[in-house]
This record gives sequence, C-alpha cells and structure tokens, in this order.
Amino acid sequence: MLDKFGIAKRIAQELKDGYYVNLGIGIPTLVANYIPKNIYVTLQSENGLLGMGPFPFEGDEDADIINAGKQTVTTLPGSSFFDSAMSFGMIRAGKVDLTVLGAMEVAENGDIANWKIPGKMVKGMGGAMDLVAAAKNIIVAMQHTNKAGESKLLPACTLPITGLRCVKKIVTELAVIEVLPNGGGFKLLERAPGVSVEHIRKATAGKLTVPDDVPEMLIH
Amino acid sequence: MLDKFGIAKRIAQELKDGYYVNLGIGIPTLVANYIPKNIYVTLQSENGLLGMGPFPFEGDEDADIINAGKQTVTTLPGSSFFDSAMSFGMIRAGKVDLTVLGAMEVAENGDIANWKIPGKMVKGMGGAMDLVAAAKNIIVAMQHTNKAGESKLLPACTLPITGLRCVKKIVTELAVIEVLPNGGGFKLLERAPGVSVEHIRKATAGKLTVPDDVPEMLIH
Amino acid sequence: MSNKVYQTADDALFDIRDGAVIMLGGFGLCGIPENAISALLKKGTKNLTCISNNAGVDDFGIGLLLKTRQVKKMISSYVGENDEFERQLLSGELEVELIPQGTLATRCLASGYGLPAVFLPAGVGTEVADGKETRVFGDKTYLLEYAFDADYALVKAWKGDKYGNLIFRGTARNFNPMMAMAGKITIAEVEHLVEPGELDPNEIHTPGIYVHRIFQGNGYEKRIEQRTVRPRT
Amino acid sequence: MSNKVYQTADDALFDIRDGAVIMLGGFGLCGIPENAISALLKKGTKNLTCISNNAGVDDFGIGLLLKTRQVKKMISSYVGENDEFERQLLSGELEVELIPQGTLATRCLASGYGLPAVFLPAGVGTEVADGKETRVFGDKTYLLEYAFDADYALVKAWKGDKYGNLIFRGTARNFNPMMAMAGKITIAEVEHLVEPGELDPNEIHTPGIYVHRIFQGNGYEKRIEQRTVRPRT
Repeated sequence: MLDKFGIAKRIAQELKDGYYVNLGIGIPTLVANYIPKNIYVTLQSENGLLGMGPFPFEGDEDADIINAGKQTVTTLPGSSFFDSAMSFGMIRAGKVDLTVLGAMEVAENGDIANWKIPGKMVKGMGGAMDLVAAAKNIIVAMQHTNKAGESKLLPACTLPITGLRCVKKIVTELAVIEVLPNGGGFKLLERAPGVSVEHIRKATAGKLTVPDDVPEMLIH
Repeated sequence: MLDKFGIAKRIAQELKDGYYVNLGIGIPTLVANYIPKNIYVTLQSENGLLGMGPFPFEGDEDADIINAGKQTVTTLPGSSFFDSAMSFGMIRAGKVDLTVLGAMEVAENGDIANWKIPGKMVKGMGGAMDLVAAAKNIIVAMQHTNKAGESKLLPACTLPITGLRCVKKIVTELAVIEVLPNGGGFKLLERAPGVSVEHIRKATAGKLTVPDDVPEMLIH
Repeated sequence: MSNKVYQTADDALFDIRDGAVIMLGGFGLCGIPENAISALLKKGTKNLTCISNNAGVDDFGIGLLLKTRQVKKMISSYVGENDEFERQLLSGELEVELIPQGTLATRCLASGYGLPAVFLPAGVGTEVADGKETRVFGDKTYLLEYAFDADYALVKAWKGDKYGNLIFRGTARNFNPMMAMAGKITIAEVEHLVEPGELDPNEIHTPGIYVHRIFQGNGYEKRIEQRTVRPRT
Repeated sequence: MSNKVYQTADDALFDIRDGAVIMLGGFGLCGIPENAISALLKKGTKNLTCISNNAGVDDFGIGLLLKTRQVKKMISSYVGENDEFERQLLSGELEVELIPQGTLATRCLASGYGLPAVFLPAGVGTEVADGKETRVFGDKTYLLEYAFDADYALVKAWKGDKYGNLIFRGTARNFNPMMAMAGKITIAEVEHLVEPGELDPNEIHTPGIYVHRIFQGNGYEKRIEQRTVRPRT
C-alpha cells in the first residue's frame, strides 16, 4: 500500500523528457518533487506560468508570482508568463502533454467527478472542467476508496460530473489502473507493493479487467 | 473642385481629439498630414501598430517597422506593437473610432465595392473586408466619377461587394455626402468650392437628397 | 490628447452606478484592482454584478464588497475562501453563477476581439451545459458560450502610460488583459504611471486603445493568500 | 530537456514532405522566415499548400517557391506584388484561396487556442461568404469560419531561447505568434538564439510550449518592399 508520496512517486514515472505537465492541487502537486533527474519537464500553472519553479526561499516571496493553488512559487530559466486566455488556449489546443488531477469518483468509461458534493458548499470548478475537457492525457491521483470505505472507481459517477470520458489512468494507494477506451472499463496494470489482486478487486466497484500477470509497482 | 489633398484636408476635419483612426492606402493616407494641431489622434495600422508616426528620415528605415501599405514608418512616444489577431480584434470590437477607405463604388444603402474588378487580376481583399464589416464609422475618400465619367455613387454596386451597408460618409472632389441609415440614400451635406448642386446631382447616379441650403466646404 | 489620466480612484470611477455589470481582474488576491475596490466601497454602489474569477477573502478584495452587501451577483469560477460569501449564498441574498475558468477567460477574450460567441469544450455533459446549445466538430462536442457584455472593467497593471498602454507583472497578469479588452469602459490602475515613450512599444501587453481611464494607485497591499516557502539551507 | 535546437534550417525542416500544408509568418516581406524558405527551395519539396498573408515578390519570400513551382495552393489575403504568381494563377497552374486578413489571423488564433471555429463578420454578403454557414447575433450577421489545420508553421522571431520562447520585433510580429500557436509542428527561426533565462519571462510573446524546433537563422536580408523616407531638414 502506498502513502500519498508513493502515489506521487509512481505518477512521476509517467513523465517523459520534454513533457509539459499541469499538476492539480493535493497529491498531484507532490509529483513535482519526484521528477526523474535525467529528464526535463516543464510545469504549467493555469493562472499563467510555464516553467514553474519550487517555493521561494523565506523572504523571497513575490505576491505577483503564484501558482494555481495561490501558493507563492518561483520561475526558472526559460519560464514565461501569459494571460488566462492563452493559458487555457494552450490546454485546449493539446499543447500540455499530461494533466494530473485529484478526483472524488472516476467511472469505468473515464468520466470524472471532482468539483461538487450536493448539499455541501459549492466552491466552484475553477479550471478543472477546462482541463478535463481539453487535456489530451489525464492521470488521476486519488485514494481507491472514500472515507466510508466505498470504492471511488465506479460503474458510473454518482456525484455531479466534471467531464466525460477523459481519464486515461488512475494511480491509487493500491494500484495503477488504465481506463480502456470505448467504454472498455478499468484494467489493472500494477499492484502496490504488498497489495493482492483480490484486495484491488474488492475495492473496485466498476468493471475491472485483470490480466493473468499483474506486476508489482516498482517505486524507486 | 478639390484635388486629392483637398479631399484629405476635408476628411481631416472629421477627426476628434482622442480618436483612434485607421487610414487606408491612397488618398486616406494623406489625411495624416492634415490632422488639426490642437487634437491628438492615434493612427492604427492593421499589420500591428498603434501610434504610427511619419516616414523615417533617410537612413533610419527599419525593415521591421512598416505600415499596412508596406511602407517604412516610425513609432511615436506611446506607440505599441501587437499581432494581427489582436489588431483585427480591436477593429471588430469597435475600438477604432474611424476608418477612412478608398472605393470603386458606393451604393446608396452604404454597400461598398473596392477590391475586385472582374476580368482583371485579383490581388485580394487584404484587410478591407474586415475593416468594412467591423468598423463603427467608415468614411470613403474617392473621386465622384470613374475615368469613363460614370458615377461611383450608385443605386447598387455593380462590382463585387466588399461589405454591406457600412459606409457612413463620402468625401469626393465635388462634395461631402452622407449615407442615410436604413436605405435612405445619399444626402448632400457640402459642396466643394465652386461646385454647383446641379453638377453634383448629375455626377450622382444613386438617390440623392438635397437640402434647401447646401453650404460650401470650408477647407482650412 | 483627450485626457485618460485621473488623479484618484474616486475620480476614475465617478460614473459607476447601482446595478452596473463590472469585470474585476485578478486571480485570487493576485493582480486585483485594490484601489478601485476601495473606491467602490467608499462610493457604496449597490446591486453590482461582478465578473471575476474569484470573490476575494473575508477581509480583502471583493470580499470587502460582499461584507457591505454591494454585490447582487457573482460570475466566477471559484469562490471558496470566504465565509461571508457562503452565508449570503446559502441565505439566498447573493446570486452566483459558476463557470469554468477557461470559459470565463475566453468569454472575456471574445468580447475584446469582437467575437459574439465561441465554442468551448469545458462543461460538456455537466450541469454547466444545462440549457446551452451544443455542437459537434470532428469527434468532440462543444458548448456555445457568449461574449460578456460588461459596463466596466476594473483592471490592475504594473506599469502604464498616459495613453493607457499597460504592462502586467508575473502571474498578476491573469485575467487583466482580457478584461481590459472587454469592458465598455475600462479603468486601469497601475503601480507606476509613466509618460508616453517610457514603455517599450514591443513589450506592451494591453495597447492603450482598450483603456479609457487610468490612474496611479497607491498603498498596494498585494496580500499573499498562501505564503509557501522553503527553508534556506 | 528534449532538444528543440537544430543547427541549420535544413536540419529543422528535415521531415517536410511533398503535399504538406505549411503556414508561413510575415506581412509582405516583413517578418518572413527567410531561412526556412531557402531550405524549402533547396529541398525542392513540391505540391505545398501555403497559408500566408502574402505571396512574396518575384525574387524574394514565397515568390521564390512559386518560381520553382513548389506551391500547389496559396491561402492568402493579398497576393499582388508578383508577376510569376499572376502568370501561374491565370494559367491555372496555381490554386488560390483569398480570405480576409483578419479572418486569416483569427483562424490561426482559433487553431492555437483550441477553438474549432469562430464567427466572423468579414465577407458577409460578399463572394467570400459563398457556401459558408451564417448566423445572426444581435443585429449583425457572421460567417462560421473554421480553425486551420496545418502540418507545419514556419515562423520568424527576433529573439528566442533554447526552450522555444520567442520575442518578435516591431511589426515583424504580425502573423508569426498565431501561426506559431497553430502549427502541428512549429519551426521557429530567430535572429538571436539565447540561453534559457536570458529572456525576461514577462516579455515573451510566444511561450516555448508552442514551438517544437528552433534554429538560429543567418544572412537575414530583411528586404524592404516600400522604402519611404522624409528628407532630413
């Protein structure tokens, strides 16, 4: 079983040299800490920054340089600033190679729900709907089950949808799961260290294809 | 009767302090030379320059600073450069106060033809169709009749149209003419010095309303 | 030149009336028109419809206008950080229209570029799509989203000149350039108001043609919402 | 980082094949990708569809590719200054699609911003509207114009860094930024190729995410089409 850092580490293995990547708030943000040393990845922050650097040193915070989570960040050599129209323009045009997001629920057809719980205060979708509707490759980072122990990988979302048929892969504390195209359902790709296929099966409410051999993740 | 400089001078009287103005090629370009001294007018060149200055001094030409007529020009304090999408964006959004264009024909409903003569080599419309479709105030600067002596102010255009119902005013060597809204036809506003109402009537093929008193233009 | 320069925020906002539709630049508290918000607060203008990505926090930004009940409706993408906001929303005092962030930005761009409407994919299949026209291009479905029609845009820039040319700084740019283009009347406040010619024409983000009034702001607080740092080692 | 830098124009254009759809930046001869055009000439790539505001002059710019009969079709707004062009057009050897300049620019923008189509007023009621869908918004009629789908964009910038960030100079900016955004593969040539960090992130016109290949051009002629001067007095 992985902790949130393990999930972030596993997702970092999906990164390729030259990728432009948008990381959502929460576990996705942690992915930045585990980018393999031998590749160069450019982080896009949808409020208008390409080439997001680490948090500033204490005292160097600049109110004019923040990320989409409103945290103070820094630039790197080769960074660029732009306006929100261009930012979502490049997302819609498929220029961002990978988007990593959290989710409340993912359906076996790739639908995602991550913005609203009926009855609770609605804070808004921010850029989530734009990202899921437009990104060409979306990986979801989340827990396999919710606090009540119910699966978050479902036959269909029960919460209000953020976007349709968009999630390509899910990394949880238990497994790496592919969302097969054309409604093919979930497919188990890797088990977390020490987690059995049976455990993952039980925690997955949606249709799950399990190949004969499911390797254990390699987390460096 | 006015020469082309007189036409330009008369049109310059239409400018108001603070106006943003797009001047087409030919007589319209000359208008820049007669902007009243007591007002400030900003010239827009649709290839991406606001605040177009005069031609450079010999030896100061910069291949990267040209106008829509591909002539070398200069900037002024407060100029700005932008791309072609923004340039036509500001035109479409009605931010340019006045556009001055040449024309081959203007119809009494405000249609304009100025880009194509069938049977002759077609060079293209450039930005003319965008300007006439989007500018909020269009003045045409042209000769009242063509080389064959035929009126260019017509009941309807005979040449391929550049844009519909868009011309608000016409200044020719003979007259200042308003295009009345809602198909009301032409209205004679001013006579050129020494030109009779009868002369203008004969030279105008489209419907022309002539008020009782038609003043002579004042060209300073 | 017809003068675009106003001495104070109060002067520049003189004609904003109750019921106006106002765009306000900024993302979170970054790049917000602090002086213009203070002037609205002082003026007490009521029943405002505010188009702004966020609604400030309880004691800063648009949150200040919520506290004084000057806002009738918010059109935003994310409004989370504000208790008073939540109270008014739940009590029905405040109307809220939530729209995706990119849709918000692009509807502003559409206004500034004279595009009456645009086709956007965000929200297809969600409740955001309710009542909206859809259209398929290629194998993808889009919603028809209309350009905004705002009476005023209140934007904040880093530098500006007396003709209204603006340069933004860092991620404080965000929605400001699009809103500057989109307002029927655009009022820009700047940290540094300079003479024409002091800004490089090649570096201007918003050409002055889009800006109707400009003033030098003062006392910028530039509050940081999430101060995150790493230790010096 | 996966390397975007190519040593020569020939290297950068290595995979452009006969029949490709290519966007070329520039307005007249201002801001055209001189080195890329030379490389195409050398390569002899045929049956090109060129999307470019103009078609160069007889002995410069795209005119050079016309002379060698490498161009099958031009999509442009104004093609006047070229005798060979006229000859090929009248003889039917060359296909030409004339579209309004703002429509050309905005269809590029649409590609770069992921908008499948846009509503534009230019050409309503004219032969440009033939066969196009129209729609009325408010009291105005618009044409539905589609985003371009180009295999390559060849653009020219003043400065660029190794990550592909670009800064244009003066009116040489023109169509270059939109085409840079619109190409499936965008190849930028620059007068000055610098290290990442040498360009101010606040002054970049085209972020590197849009640029796939970059090279330092050389021997720029930057020919002036209409040299107009005033006498020194």
